[in-house]
Amino acid sequence: MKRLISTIAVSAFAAGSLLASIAAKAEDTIKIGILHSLSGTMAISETTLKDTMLYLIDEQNKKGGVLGKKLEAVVVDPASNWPLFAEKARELITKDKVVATFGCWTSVSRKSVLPVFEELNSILFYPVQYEGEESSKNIFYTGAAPNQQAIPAVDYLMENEKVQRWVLAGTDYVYPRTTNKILEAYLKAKGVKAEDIMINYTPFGHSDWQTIVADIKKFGSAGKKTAVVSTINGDANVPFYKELGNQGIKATDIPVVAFSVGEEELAGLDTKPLVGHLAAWNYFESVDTPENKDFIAKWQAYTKNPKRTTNDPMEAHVIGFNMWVKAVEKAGTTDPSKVIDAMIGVAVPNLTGGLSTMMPNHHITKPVLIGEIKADGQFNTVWQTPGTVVANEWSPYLEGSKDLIADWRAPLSCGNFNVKTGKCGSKS
Amino acid sequence: MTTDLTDSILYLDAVSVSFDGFKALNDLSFVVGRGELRAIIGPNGAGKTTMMDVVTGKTRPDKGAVVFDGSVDLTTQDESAIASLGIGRKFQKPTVFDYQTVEDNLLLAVEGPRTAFSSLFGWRSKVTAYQIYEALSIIRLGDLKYRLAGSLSHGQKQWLEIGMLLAQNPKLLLVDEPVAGMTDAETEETARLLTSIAGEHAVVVVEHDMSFVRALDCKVTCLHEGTVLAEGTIDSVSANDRVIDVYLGR
Amino acid sequence: MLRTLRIILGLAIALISSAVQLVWADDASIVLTRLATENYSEIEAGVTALAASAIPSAEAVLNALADSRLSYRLSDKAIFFKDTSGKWIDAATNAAPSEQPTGLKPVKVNNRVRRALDAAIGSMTLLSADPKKRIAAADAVFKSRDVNTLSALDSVIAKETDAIVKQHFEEARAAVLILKPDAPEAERVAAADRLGQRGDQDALALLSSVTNANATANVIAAGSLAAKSISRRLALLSAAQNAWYGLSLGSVLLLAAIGLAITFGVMGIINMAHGEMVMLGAYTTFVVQEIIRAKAPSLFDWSLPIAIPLAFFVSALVGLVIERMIIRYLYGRPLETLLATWGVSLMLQQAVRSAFGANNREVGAPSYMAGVWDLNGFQITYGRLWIILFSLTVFLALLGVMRGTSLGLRMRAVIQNRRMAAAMGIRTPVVDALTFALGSGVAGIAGVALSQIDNVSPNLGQSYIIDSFLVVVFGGVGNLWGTLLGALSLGLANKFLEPIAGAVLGKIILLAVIILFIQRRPRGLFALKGRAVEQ
Amino acid sequence: MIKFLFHRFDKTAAYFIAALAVLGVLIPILNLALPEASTFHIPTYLVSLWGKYLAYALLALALDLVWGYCGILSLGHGAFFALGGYAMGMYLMRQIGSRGVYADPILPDFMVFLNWKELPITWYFFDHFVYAIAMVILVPSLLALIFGWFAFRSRVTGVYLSIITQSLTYALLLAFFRNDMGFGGNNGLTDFKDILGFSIQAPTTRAILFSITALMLALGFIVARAMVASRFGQVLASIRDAESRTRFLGYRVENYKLMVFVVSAAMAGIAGALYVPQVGIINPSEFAPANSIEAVIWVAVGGRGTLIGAAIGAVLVNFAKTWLTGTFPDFWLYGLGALFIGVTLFLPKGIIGTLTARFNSGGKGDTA
Repeated sequence: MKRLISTIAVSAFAAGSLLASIAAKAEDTIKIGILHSLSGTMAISETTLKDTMLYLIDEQNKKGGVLGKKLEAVVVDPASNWPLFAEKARELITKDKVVATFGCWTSVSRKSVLPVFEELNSILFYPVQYEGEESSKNIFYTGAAPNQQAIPAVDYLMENEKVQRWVLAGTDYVYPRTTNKILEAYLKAKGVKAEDIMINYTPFGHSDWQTIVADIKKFGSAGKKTAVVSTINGDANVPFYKELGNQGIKATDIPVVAFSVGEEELAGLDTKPLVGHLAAWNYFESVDTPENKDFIAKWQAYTKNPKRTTNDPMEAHVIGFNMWVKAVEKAGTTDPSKVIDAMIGVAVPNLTGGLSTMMPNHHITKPVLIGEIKADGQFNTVWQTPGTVVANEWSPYLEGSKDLIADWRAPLSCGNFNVKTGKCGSKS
Repeated sequence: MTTDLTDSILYLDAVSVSFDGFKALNDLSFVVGRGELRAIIGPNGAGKTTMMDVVTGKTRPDKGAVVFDGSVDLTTQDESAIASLGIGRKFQKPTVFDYQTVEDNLLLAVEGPRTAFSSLFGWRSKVTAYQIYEALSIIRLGDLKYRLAGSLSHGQKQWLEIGMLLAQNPKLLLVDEPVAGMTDAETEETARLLTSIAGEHAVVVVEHDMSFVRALDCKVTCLHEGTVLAEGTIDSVSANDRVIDVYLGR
Repeated sequence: MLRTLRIILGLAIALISSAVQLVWADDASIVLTRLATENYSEIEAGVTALAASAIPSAEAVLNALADSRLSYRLSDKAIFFKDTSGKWIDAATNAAPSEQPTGLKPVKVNNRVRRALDAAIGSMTLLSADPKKRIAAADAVFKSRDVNTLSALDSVIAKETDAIVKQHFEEARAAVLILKPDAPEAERVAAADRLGQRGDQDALALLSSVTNANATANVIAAGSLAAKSISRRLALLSAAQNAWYGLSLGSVLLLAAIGLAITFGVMGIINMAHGEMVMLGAYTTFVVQEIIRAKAPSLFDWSLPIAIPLAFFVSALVGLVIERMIIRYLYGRPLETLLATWGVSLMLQQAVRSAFGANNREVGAPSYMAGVWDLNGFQITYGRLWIILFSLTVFLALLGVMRGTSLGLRMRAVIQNRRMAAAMGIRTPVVDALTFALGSGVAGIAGVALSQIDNVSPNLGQSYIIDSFLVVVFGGVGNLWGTLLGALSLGLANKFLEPIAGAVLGKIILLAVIILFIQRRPRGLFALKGRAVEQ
Repeated sequence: MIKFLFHRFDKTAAYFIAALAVLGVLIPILNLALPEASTFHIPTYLVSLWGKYLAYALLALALDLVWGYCGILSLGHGAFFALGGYAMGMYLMRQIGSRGVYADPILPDFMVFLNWKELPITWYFFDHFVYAIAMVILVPSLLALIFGWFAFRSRVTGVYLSIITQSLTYALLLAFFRNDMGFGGNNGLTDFKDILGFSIQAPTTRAILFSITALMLALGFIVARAMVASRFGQVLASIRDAESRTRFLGYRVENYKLMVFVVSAAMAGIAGALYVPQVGIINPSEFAPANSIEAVIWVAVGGRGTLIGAAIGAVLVNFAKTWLTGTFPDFWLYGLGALFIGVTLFLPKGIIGTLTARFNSGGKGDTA
């Protein structure tokens, strides 16, 4: 039996090394990694993105693939477990030899994989709006930076709803914290008094909103027009909006503008009580452009579900993927180090009828749309930036980052160049 | 109380215990002298086991005092403290450590340091080895010493537990129905054993088996509804009418 | 700025309309065409104008616009709207058009237009026959504080017989006056008192915006006086309100935990799949609603009553299967039930994910659960009220089953002394299975209620499992009353900590307290005593 | 002392240590010495992966010590693991120094963009490796000591204990999520650069970290083994099987429990400290009760009360997880769930436990 035990130990180890040797055999397809949680808490949001990628790759292959080779998707499940993200990223790059990876939703998952992508010099496309304050050589941020979402939304409320009093409500993690810091600074710069700003943080998946909604109501009835800027994270939104509905807060009294509530989230809600509440995104399913109509039609055909919704992060993946294809064709190779250089300046049409360009800071230009929730769970675009907006990856409203810029073109090629000291922050 | 406290090993004074409403002990008072052998009889629910629970610290009395060795108040101590004061107990249902060998069971019981640290490093000494050998020979389980206690017969478990009691070498032994499930021969053997160890140890035996109690030939206390009904020699007690009514039957 | 513009326009239109009554049709088309645009501020102005005009179709048009039944023809900007029966009406003639209109584009609204609409409809329905409508109208005016309605208000107040309606009218009037600089001082002071009597947040809001910029000393004095009394009242209210929140949170905890009080508390199974039973209940509700939406929308308000028995049945059935297949082999090994049921919960979650997809599902609220019941200031949201009542009902029902029925009797028998019960001819395996099924079923019922306040997603169960265990342990295992008390006291404690410490810290403190409490009373609030409980 | 460590050190244990030694030496060699092309070459990611497995194995070992031998089912051991991890993470964070994106010599990045001005006291001295290591051991032990002292003295046992250990880790989870706590909130600590001056990404560093993990696992095993083989272990078993009886023999049960609980917590802390540099991130989700429950399951799968089983169970389950999440991303949860159910139903003694039982009939019985 003692032998048995040691055999178990050894065989397990042997199997492990087997895992490695699989990677050895050569491939004549181009492999794309898909790193989205299919289980655990984040599956709610990320599963759709996996399907989107499969759809895009399928489409591309119909067009004959890239550089005459077919694309092959490698799907893994990091299971909403942040260390697992890093582990899986490493596995994708070293074992499966993927040339680019599309994935992550939460900031923490991105932070977790970032060192891996930098170490192994591969490419990650990150499709979700986030807090900024980052620019990595190996990551392309196709989601919105705060100034591509939050600040225009606030401007809209100030001008059109004459809002003077602000509630900044968010889930207690880095995206809301940073966004709210930026907004606070911005509002104060606009002459809003401190007592007219209420900041509130709640834990993930917070489900009992009675007290907070009541507080908001109270705060809102001080004789000044009040609005809520919500950076509440996915899961907690449903109970939040349900409580708003329950306590009869109508959009005409206290509008709520959200940055992480899209069609997907609304699909889980009875939206009738929410009509008129707002969301700021760079894309709405309801956008009335031929590109979008075409995309939705194909997407629903692909998923064989005529009711399947689309949302902003999906568009981000569409843009990111098309950019990657273009860059690869431009570079004539899928070798990440070449593609990374080729990416900058690549411009592809987005689904809202404009062009999105990959800027030297590895963020893309986007239009900003403000939409009001309609009874059917869609958004009614009530305002839109005339052109596209360039991302401020380093916010000018934050102490630490106001002097930083990112530019990955030679000769600078630095993600956090300090214009004051004239040094590239991390290699000082 | 007529008996002088200093020469009593155990002294219960007006002890009462009630479990939600039901009075298990009701102003129970009695004294056990040093080295005395005492049998306790009484019908079910008379409070025999509860009395033992109180003495060993398993149950806290609602009122009353329990004095050990003439000075120590047991009601303020917990089980392990009381045990290390020198009170050993054998349970009604034999409880030994089923997943350990007979020898190890005894080893656990042998008197000596009980602290976690000492147990980490100290192992068995010549002395303990001898004590174990002694105990094994008394309870006649020498040739089974490597068997798992769980695999012993009911009677053997009784013996083993008695052995553990001896190994503890306490000043006072509380023995709850020792001969249940023993053959007549074993029963006599047990009676002999208990009488022999009485003297250097005080022994309190709870038993239903009257012939066994008779064999012990010692002072008998009959409990009923949590108080002492009668006390004296076996003959006087079993002659007592009330005892006959509530317990022995006519 | 906009407001004044609106006033001017309104007056202008009013003049025209009153002057030229005969040719209102052409004039109507002028006003109406203003709605035929994409520009919201245009539409907004149009709405006000329409309200001020005497066009017969005006009210109908505005209502149509409010619930987006209004469209315009791109060719000639003619306005059409669907009436409630769904057929097209030409707004200009207020009659069905000769031929079906084509090339229509819906008129969109945004919040500003909605506000204008509320105000307009409000000012138009002040004379409505239905007192409810009149009250609604009054409240609309209270919000909009549209000065133009003042004369209308005066006349209706004079006419109004219904005391409550009258009160609303007067409050509306007060709201208009209090901020009307050119109103006579006496009236404004009176208005301040009126609002003081109304005494709610909105009134306070109005009063607090009375400043020397727009009022005389006396008015300000009256205003601040009224404001003070209101805020005193509100302070009291908030405490009561808090208690209410605590109660409703407690009822949610009770619902989540009550099934566990059976499977864990009574049977001693560490049932990690309990949360998933709740989830199944929620999904059953979803399915029921889907079917109703598709087949019989009229029955929607019945969806929950229909869902409750079904949810019970589904979860109970799943519970039964689990018990028969797994748990029955694990009795007397509680810690191993933990592992097995954990595995079960993983599989159930994944199963639901595969079946319904990973993202949240919509479960709508029936009409009777929406809205607030305002006991002058003390607000009771119907949804929560129902949940509290529901949880108590479930609790009592369960208690009844345990105490009253023969099943309950046998359950208790088996739990207290399995061997004895078996000896007395009780088929213990059957009883075990039924007990577990009962616990699971109750969890399913809880899911129906929770679907009303939380995500219906595969993770629903996970978010309640820990709290549920805490409630049961805190209350005292094996004691239903303990669970009730535990749930309610935790709910209240949580809600009274939240304002002080904040949501997160409050919860942490509570957990610490519970840990310490269990040190003090290792067997929870209601502990069984005596020789019966050993090990 | 040595004598104490190797008392009753039987063949099985020897084999296990040997296997560990082989792993600890072989894997780094296959990784470093052999060229990429070679079929026997082990890529660096597998080295870290196996490093993670062994760290988990140490956690499982710690858990088995309290559960398998003393019947304390802790559903909060993840907390000790995570605390150890955080202590190490804080050291690694301080090592980044001015190489953070904001190039702040003292403050970690997350403090800079939350506009913190100076370092919280909790972070003092963490730039010293020795201090950090001390904390790795002290913090979990201290928590265990305080918690255990309360719990065991007031005789909280069985399920009740499990539940409150669970709430303990849950409370810590919530606490560490709060950004105000100053431990990086939900993002936790990441983007580590180097440890004791060696780049944390370098294959050699990873290989060495792996070997150290193997070594620590071996040491942990020897210590645990010695404890359970001593008279102390015998008393533990007695407590597990008949707690009150043990009391009546005069043993201070609470002290025994406390001692083993603290030792176990320290081991878990060390495991966490080894885990963090190899996975490159520590964040509050390590406190999630689910993680602790999973650890319990590793032990159950391997066989509780066998030490070796716990370690092997941890490796097997995690290996299966890695493999399944990669191969069947949509169905792996079924597999995992089925595994847990299957083990409890058909291998109540776990894999190793069953094997042992097969060989010397009637070995350790269930202790649940």
